[in-house]
Amino acid sequence: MELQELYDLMERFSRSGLTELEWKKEGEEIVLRHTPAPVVQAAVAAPVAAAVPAPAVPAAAPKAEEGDLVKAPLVGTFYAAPAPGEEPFAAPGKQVKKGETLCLIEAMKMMSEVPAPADCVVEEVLGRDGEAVGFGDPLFRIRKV
Amino acid sequence: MELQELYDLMERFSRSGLTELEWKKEGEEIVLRHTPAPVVQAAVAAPVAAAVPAPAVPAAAPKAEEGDLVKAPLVGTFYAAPAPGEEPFAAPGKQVKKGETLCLIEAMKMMSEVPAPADCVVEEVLGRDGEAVGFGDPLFRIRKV
Amino acid sequence: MERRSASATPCSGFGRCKGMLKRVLIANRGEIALRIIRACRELDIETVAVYSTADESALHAQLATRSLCIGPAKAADSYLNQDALLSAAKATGCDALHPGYGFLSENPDFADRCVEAELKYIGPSGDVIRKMGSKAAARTLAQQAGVPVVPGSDGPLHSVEQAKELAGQVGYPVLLKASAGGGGRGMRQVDRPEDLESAFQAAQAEAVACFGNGEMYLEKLVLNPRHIEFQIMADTQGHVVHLGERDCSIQRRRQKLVEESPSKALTPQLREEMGAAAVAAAKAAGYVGAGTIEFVLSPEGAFYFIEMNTRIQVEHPVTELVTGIDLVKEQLRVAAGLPLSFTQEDIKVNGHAIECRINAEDPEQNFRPCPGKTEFLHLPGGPGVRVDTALYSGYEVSPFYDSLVAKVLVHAPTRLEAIRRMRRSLEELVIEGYPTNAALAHLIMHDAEFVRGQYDTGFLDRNLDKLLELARTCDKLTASEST
Amino acid sequence: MERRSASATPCSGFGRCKGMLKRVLIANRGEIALRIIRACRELDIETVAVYSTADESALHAQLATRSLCIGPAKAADSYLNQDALLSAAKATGCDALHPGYGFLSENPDFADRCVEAELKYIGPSGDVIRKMGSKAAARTLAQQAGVPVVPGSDGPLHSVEQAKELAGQVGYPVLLKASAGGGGRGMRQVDRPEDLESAFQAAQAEAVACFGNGEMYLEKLVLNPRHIEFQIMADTQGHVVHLGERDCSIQRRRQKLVEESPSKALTPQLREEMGAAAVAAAKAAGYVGAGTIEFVLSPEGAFYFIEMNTRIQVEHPVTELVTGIDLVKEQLRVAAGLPLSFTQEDIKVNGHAIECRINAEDPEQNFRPCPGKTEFLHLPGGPGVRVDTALYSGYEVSPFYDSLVAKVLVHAPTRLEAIRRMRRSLEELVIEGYPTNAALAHLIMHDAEFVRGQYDTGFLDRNLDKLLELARTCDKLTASEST
Repeated sequence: MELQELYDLMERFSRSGLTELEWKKEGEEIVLRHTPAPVVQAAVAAPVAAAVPAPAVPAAAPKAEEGDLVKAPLVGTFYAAPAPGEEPFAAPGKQVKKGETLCLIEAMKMMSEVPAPADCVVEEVLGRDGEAVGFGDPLFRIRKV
Repeated sequence: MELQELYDLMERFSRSGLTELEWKKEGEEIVLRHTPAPVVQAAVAAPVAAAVPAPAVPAAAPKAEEGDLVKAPLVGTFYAAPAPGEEPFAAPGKQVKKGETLCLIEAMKMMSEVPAPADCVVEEVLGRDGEAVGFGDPLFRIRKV
Repeated sequence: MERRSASATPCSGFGRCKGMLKRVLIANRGEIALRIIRACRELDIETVAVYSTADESALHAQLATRSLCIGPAKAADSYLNQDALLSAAKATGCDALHPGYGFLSENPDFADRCVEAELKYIGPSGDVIRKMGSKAAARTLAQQAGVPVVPGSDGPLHSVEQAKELAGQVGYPVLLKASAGGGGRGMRQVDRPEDLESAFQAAQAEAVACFGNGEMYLEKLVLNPRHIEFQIMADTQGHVVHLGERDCSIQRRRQKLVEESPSKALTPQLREEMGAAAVAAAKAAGYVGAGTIEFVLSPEGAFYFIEMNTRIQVEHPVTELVTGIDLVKEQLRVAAGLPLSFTQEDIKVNGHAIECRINAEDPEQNFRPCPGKTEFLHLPGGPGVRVDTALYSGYEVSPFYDSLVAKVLVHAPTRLEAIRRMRRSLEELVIEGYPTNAALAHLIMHDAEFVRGQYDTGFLDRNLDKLLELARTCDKLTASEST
Repeated sequence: MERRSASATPCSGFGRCKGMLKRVLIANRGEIALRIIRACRELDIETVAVYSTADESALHAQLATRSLCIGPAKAADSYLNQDALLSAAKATGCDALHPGYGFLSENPDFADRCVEAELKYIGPSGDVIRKMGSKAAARTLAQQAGVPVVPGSDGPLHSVEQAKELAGQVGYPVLLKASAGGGGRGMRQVDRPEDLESAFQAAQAEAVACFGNGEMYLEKLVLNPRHIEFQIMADTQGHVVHLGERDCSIQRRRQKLVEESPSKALTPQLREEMGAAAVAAAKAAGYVGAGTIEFVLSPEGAFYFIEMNTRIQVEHPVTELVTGIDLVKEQLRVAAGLPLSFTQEDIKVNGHAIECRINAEDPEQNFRPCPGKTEFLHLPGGPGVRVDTALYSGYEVSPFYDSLVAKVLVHAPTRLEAIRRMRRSLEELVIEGYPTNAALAHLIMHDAEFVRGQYDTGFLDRNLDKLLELARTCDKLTASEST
């Protein structure tokens, strides 16, 4: 969940007249409470993380606001251009239309096109040409227009 | 989450009328509370602490308020009476004067007298006759008079 | 000193051995992924770990040379996603793939696809996996190699009538088994002729539902048997060596809980016979890599081939402790085309080893899996103790995968010393945050039958209620002591 | 199978062996207290742990059958307080006392007092400790037993003049040593005759200040020596057995950092000679229990007796790993009057073992001890790894005692495999909350001299700056990678 979504949720929650809301999804956890009443801190499962052993942490690629990132829909090799030596599909600054190809991901000798999710300007290319990307790795930072 | 984002969240939280908010995501953790404790407990890395392995915890004898306890000045064997079969020095309810003997502790075949630290009434005998006491173990609960 | 140095890997202190693999994709998670990473590191082989979105903070993803997310939490979308695994291996330039156990480790098509993708598959060929994966085919193969099999159908059953006739010949009780079955599914015990038909139909329906294959066969049920398995290692040069047995008779609903080696039930002569049979079966299959030949052993000392597991087993460290052989390193050597670093004569069983599997499950609630956050972790240490686990303080045990969280192993000169060492190891073990079966394992280590070594596969079913009652009593005593 | 079972303890699975100790007071703390508790538990001997007020939450106090506070944090008032220890032992009904290492473990008067208090002292008699505690007396005893000693004074020096004359005879450089010295205190190297007088006076003054004893002696300094020690076990029946050597040459200011067995410097013949010499010295001393004979070994292969340590050593697990013998269990057996469970012929050295001592200290600040809270702990595991530690996640390392926090040990078939295993173990080790020397140990495992096994006691002094510089470079690389 992104901050903007959280703000919306808070607002709706305030208006709803509910006194408590807990939401857990894929490692994320949100608890909202209204009255000071029963301070049930049960939900707190978790100071995860922090204390995770150090060696070779899976290179957490730069994380930014969700809405602005295009992420890899599958694991494979990232290609910025249609063929070696050609122009990249989407250099920084380029304006692209929704559905236009941003890059290719090769998996099982098949090329998958990754389309722009909306009309947008490419702000940053995060994938590295010819290198492996994991499922969900950020590939581009974009700004919707 | 960046500080600026946290500030925004705090502001919205204040305005929202909510009394509690918990948000966990990818190792980050935020707790906001309104009335009882207006503490921003951001990014708690919470060292595990407390959770000490369980087996055979050193029988922590009942701990009470420090001023009311007479503790063992040395390690040894606790004797409540001057000799087997005799009356104990200090049974519950007994009033004793400062310096009067409360019990004996045998160490290195020597008997050490443990004196009352003040004029007091013996409320509870915590040492067990003929058994080992450790340094600092509580022997008596007393009430000063 | 420095035993086996002559025949072992010709390595300098720096860099990889000549001819060794360069980069291995580990198509698994949890403690076995860690186990493989450890072997690779010690051979200077690079590792690529894969993880699902639920395993982002898992230890295997952190200890590998490199790690890559391959999909969402559901195993079908990640650890069972063949395309994702192969793409990840190719994109990162791996030259080999280790399947671990479970997941795709006994999937012959996946093994074939690895080879097609020019990845060395660390295990036998798809053909061998396929052959041994069919219980009927494996049985035939064993028979042809002169290895005794349980009296029963020599191929798939054509009809219930055939089953009835055969059952009459071998004598009741009999066992109906699905050819593709496993973990007790598609299997029924039949004690009387009049129960056979309904049992057949139920088992077959289950097999179709679970495995999409209703092929059934029948065998005589060996009463009060031991589950004895032999560890096999085979190389591409045709050498096949067995590394002694493991007694895996302490099971709950066919899930192993305690394994040990050597078995109290085997005489030296029986060990030699069974070992030779295991080697013969593996040779007949054209086996390559680490594998396990499973036998049932009757109280009278008759043994019968049951099946072959064509992968590394959960309990492989039991064998590593008594033989001093690193089985995963050998797997890597064999996959690289190198010969085994030992011969049958080099294998000496030293002392005694026991493994207890620690699962995040609640014995009081019918062993319901209990995922949760590891609030506190303290592992046993000191002499003769080995722990294989992917846990760490703060680690969240995921509800998506297996409930095995740690393997506690001990090694000592004698069986009794090993039992005592296991007791104290389990007493040192602290896992807070969810229930485990550790207390049950601890009580088994105190059970008179177990201590005498006189148990069979029915041990746990017979004694479970008694043991759980004991556990409750211990809990109460501890609780009252600490107040 | 079940090696040594015939000669080993005649135990059933339940209860204590016949004739074994019943309840042992452990007059120590930290990992060695835990080590002793583990051995006792496995022999069904009850344990009484003692702890200072600073150690209330220490692991040894929690894992013992019973534990008792014996005094305030300062060691002099608790772990060195003989009255408190003996009172605790008597009050809890112990029949024996284990001194561990350090603290009172080599105090002959304390050993005598234990016996007077009718406690079996787990170690040699006060007389033997006294004899071996005087370096001059030990030297004389070794000479009489035909064990070579470093050329030098055959008794305490009477004067500086005598020292000068002797130094001229054996040749410079020479070493001046306090008879009661230890840990490098009361010791001076003298390279030239003109430095002798001032060095003598300084060393003597130091010895008087530290040990209350100014008795001095002199010996030839062996250049570039190895520090080789032999493990001895002796019982009350007169059996004396050696369990091979440990090479402890990786030292910083005479503090051992890495130990291994077997030593690369010993040929089988030299090993036999030195082992026989060690046994002869122990026999001459009338030794009982676990002890260590220390030698220096010159690059030419000449060895000289240096001293005997009359207690269990920090690095004893190195020997346990290669011999499979549990030394602490043997100590308990011997103290109970039982014979050793093995003979010299039973001792086989299998493979190779290495220990790295992990200290809470900052190598960048001249190895200043750094107590603190263990914010996060992750210990290495898997095959061939043993960790002896009293740490747990959340444990506060006390400033009052030793900075040793963990001993990481590995065992593998060959030395190179052991080195690689140690590397990966140190890579898995995570201790957060204070600096440690783990990175330094890791770099030593990559050093070419160390990997070749060509090092002497000067290794670390010569290479420390280079290694620390490497550590800083590694840190920088890691930091830049993670951004």
